[in-house]
Amino acid sequence: MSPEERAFQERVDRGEKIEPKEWMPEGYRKTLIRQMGQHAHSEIVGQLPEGNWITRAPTLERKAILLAKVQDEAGHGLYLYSAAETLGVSRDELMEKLHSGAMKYSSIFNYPTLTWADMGAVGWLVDGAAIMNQVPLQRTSYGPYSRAMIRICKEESFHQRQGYAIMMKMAQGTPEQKEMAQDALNRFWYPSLMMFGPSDKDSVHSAQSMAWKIKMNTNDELRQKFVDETVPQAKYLGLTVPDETLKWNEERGHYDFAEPDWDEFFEVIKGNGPCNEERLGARREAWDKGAWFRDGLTAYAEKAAARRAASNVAAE
Amino acid sequence: MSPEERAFQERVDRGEKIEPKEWMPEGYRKTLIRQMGQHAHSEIVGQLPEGNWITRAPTLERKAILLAKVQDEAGHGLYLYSAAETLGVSRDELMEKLHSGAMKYSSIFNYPTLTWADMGAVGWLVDGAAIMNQVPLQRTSYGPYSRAMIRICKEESFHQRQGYAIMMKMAQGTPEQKEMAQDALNRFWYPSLMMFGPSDKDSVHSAQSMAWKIKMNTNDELRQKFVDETVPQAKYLGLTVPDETLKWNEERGHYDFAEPDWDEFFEVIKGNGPCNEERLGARREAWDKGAWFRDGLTAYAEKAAARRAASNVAAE
Amino acid sequence: KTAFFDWLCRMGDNSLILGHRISEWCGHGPVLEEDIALANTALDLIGHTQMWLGLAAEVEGAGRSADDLAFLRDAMKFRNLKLVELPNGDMAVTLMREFLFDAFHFELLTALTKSSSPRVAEIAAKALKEVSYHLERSSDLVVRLGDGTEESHARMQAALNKVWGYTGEMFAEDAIDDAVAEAGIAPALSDLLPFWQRTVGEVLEEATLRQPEQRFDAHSGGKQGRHTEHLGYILAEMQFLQRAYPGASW
Amino acid sequence: KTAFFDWLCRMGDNSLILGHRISEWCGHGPVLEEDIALANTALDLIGHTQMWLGLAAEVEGAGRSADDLAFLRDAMKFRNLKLVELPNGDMAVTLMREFLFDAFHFELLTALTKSSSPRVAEIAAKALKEVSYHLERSSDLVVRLGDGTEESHARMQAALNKVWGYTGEMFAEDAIDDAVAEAGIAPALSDLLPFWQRTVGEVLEEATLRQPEQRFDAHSGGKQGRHTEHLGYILAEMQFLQRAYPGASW
Repeated sequence: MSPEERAFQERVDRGEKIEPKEWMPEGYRKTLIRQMGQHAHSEIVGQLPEGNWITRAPTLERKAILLAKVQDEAGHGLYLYSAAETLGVSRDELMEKLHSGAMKYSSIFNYPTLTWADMGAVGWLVDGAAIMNQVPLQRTSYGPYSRAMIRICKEESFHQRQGYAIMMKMAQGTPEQKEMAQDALNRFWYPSLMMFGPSDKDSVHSAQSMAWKIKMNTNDELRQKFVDETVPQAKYLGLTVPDETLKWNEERGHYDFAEPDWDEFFEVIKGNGPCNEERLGARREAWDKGAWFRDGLTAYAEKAAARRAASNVAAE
Repeated sequence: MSPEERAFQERVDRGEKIEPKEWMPEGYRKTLIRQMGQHAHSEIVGQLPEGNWITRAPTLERKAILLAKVQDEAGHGLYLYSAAETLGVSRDELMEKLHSGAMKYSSIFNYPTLTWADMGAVGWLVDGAAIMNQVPLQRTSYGPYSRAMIRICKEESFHQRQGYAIMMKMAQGTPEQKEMAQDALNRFWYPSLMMFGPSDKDSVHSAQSMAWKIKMNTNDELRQKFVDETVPQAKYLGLTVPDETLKWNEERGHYDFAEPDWDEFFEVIKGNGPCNEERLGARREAWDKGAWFRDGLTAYAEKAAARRAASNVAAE
Repeated sequence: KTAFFDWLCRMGDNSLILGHRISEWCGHGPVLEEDIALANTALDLIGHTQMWLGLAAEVEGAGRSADDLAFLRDAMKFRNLKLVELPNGDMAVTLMREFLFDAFHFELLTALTKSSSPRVAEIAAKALKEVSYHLERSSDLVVRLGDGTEESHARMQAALNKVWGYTGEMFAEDAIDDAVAEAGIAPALSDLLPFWQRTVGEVLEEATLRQPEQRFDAHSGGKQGRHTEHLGYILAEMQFLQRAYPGASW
Repeated sequence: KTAFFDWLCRMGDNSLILGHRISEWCGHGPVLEEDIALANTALDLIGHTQMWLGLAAEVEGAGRSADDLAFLRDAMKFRNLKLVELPNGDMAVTLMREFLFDAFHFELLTALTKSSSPRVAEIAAKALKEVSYHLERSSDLVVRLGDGTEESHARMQAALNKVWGYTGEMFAEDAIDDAVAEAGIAPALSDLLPFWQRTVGEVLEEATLRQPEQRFDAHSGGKQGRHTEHLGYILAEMQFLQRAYPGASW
């Protein structure tokens, strides 16, 4: 470790925040860009599965709540891209990497939303898992990232409660609604567990990321915490978690549970999930079809600047 | 009149059919092309207002009937373009004139179909008016046109009965269905009367067309016939024709009725109808988006012909 | 009173259908800021819908709720302008449609803050704050894109030509408009026209766009329940759950 | 018996949803002959739907009709393949999707003419006549467009790549398939695979198209009621009138 690196690590260890202009190891910067970019991409791709039900929301109130949520997600994307930009990478560069497939987004968004109950399940489970990941990141070592996380976490926990409220309505509703609620849980349970990533035993970057406080907990820790919190919630809803092996382990003080199908996980990552093509296709199309719009704004800004300059000259 | 023209007129007067390769006055040819082309265009544009309800037809049976009807209309278009081609104008040329706006289609198709009852009203009134126009044209002087009309009329009267059956169901259905039926009649009554064209007093080409037996009756005659037949049908349905002046005239042996709003007619013809842009836009788009398809088939046909020629040479 | 109910439905249905159309963009905007702004605009409009249709349901007094009005009426009973139900097209159409409506909406709500009905005045005041921002944003974008690249200019001009014939309906008065105007509930729509024309004229000029020569009132009837063919598809989608699961609670 | 009902719904739903998709082309085809052929194909498929769902309703014996099954089930209860609910895309996608299904449909119906259920055999015999023609037509067009211009070739290849991952579901057997196969009602789907592969292989070769390397069974679940996001929109549109006017007669 070079003296600079040592000093850097000591600052991190002391819980100091690293700020944009300060020295940081290249690996730290790169890992952060990857992680924050991926997180930002997830927010904007994450608009799609929920956007899918906005036009079909069953009441005006639910429609408004869902719109507000999707708007928040786009907002989170904006915070995160801005935070990533402090590391010297532009939003357009990151977008380009999303569209080319060079950067990923959370694979959960490659699953379809098939019934209204999925709006509940996504809020409850997917946002729930996201919060589990994000809460510790409020204490992450990189200042802008930490501050973005603080803002985001506040909104996410609101989203999760709204999702749970939808599930409650569905689980206590008509037999058809209850069936949809159970089906949504069946479909989203394992993909939600996958959101924490493979077991740390198989994760290469984890140790370094944890030392840098880019990652605050192991994947398995967070997954266990998620299961421990979610199972009682499911019981309260009167729904059955689709895992026959699920059992409270008195000794461990945790639930024992089945691992998700990691083959499926890697298939989805590779692009073979149910909606990979739709999701990335939708984003690419939005970007391509929006080119004239972005170009138009840029051209106007340039003209306006030129006009201002000219009138300044004239005024002199 | 030249001797040729006189001989031609005598043949027409005797009720002989004129066939494609035979001599005919240029005006006769031109008028026929315009009339048959316009009729053909009407058939294919006419697919759109009804196509609008195929995916929303209320029963499988109704869906099948509507599909069969729209298919028939495309078929009629095909007969008529083929008949027109015997006069030395290609289908593509006619299409091009449709898309450029140089040729028209029946302005009735610029009105929207807003409820399922419109499928009834279109069949009953629009096909009804079309038949009124077409039945006499079975005796028109141009052979291919006459034969096309004979085939078409058979199917159209079938369509009209199906339309009337839909109206019957609606008029005898729930209050909402009855309301839709009445509303459909309200919206389609005057546009149907317009289908016969302005009063003959204002029609320039009529006299010559009638002498040539391209046109068999005056517009006003046909309109009167339509009203006389349709009013009792409306009564039987328990619906009210939206014309307060409508009254049986014992002396004339006909119904007196109000003229449609001819200003509206000319506005629609000019392109300001409710759906002109949608209809023509849909056809243009279909044509433009289909270019690669048509080109592909042509290219294959050429390659296949070349391959056959080559293998013939090889076989010699 | 029937007139008041009908008029409130017009207000609510305009917000609902325009909000629906704009919400179709969610996640598909040309740039992240637009995704946010479009979702926000749709959200505002759905909020207004809740207020207008809520009041409409009260005024009707037949035990229907705002949701019943939104989700259980078929197209013939909808009272929105044809303008707001037009398909989104590209962003140029979406924006131009919104701008032309915003400019009207702003004048209308401004006048409504002085409504003889305190409830109407209250809703209008709330909505006006948001709609002022809508108008600011949409006119700004119309200017920038109109005076942007050649392509953005051409698209904005094409969009303007496309929707222009639907704008006249905003100012077309019928017996219902007359009745609410007489009761002091709402302004005479024709009184708003010069203000709208001025705003639109100024913005289009700055945007280097040409006001179309075609009639601006070619298409109407939406307010009386005679819509375009598009509305039926909107409703089929929007109302599916309420129709498929009658009586369920969400 | 439940298996038989479910299996009949699969047959009927495939026809219904593919028929629906194809009918979306009405009036928008690339050439008049296609308008006719597409409407005709959709018509045939709706006819098959009436027969299959009619029999399903009988077998169920719960007083439901074919129309009830078509118009009053929500997406989770639909049993069609994901392949047939994919959006139409351009004509290349529509055609390729149809060809890959036709080639399967033809083999399936051929086998079903020897079903132990005389009713099934009878329906299959009727449908087979039409489906033979569908296959003839779609394979002919795949060849001509695949071996047409550079653009038509590229489009057909892109279409093939797009839908390929959905074809495996046609041959994926579950307990229901096993049950009807055991009862002699239907063939084992896996037995049809080699025939399908041969037809598809030959046609693609003649069309100068490359069989994709990706898995052909990447996407499944439709037969068990887990669909793509597209089906919900299809049903919202298709079922609107029956949902909005329950109990009405049409």
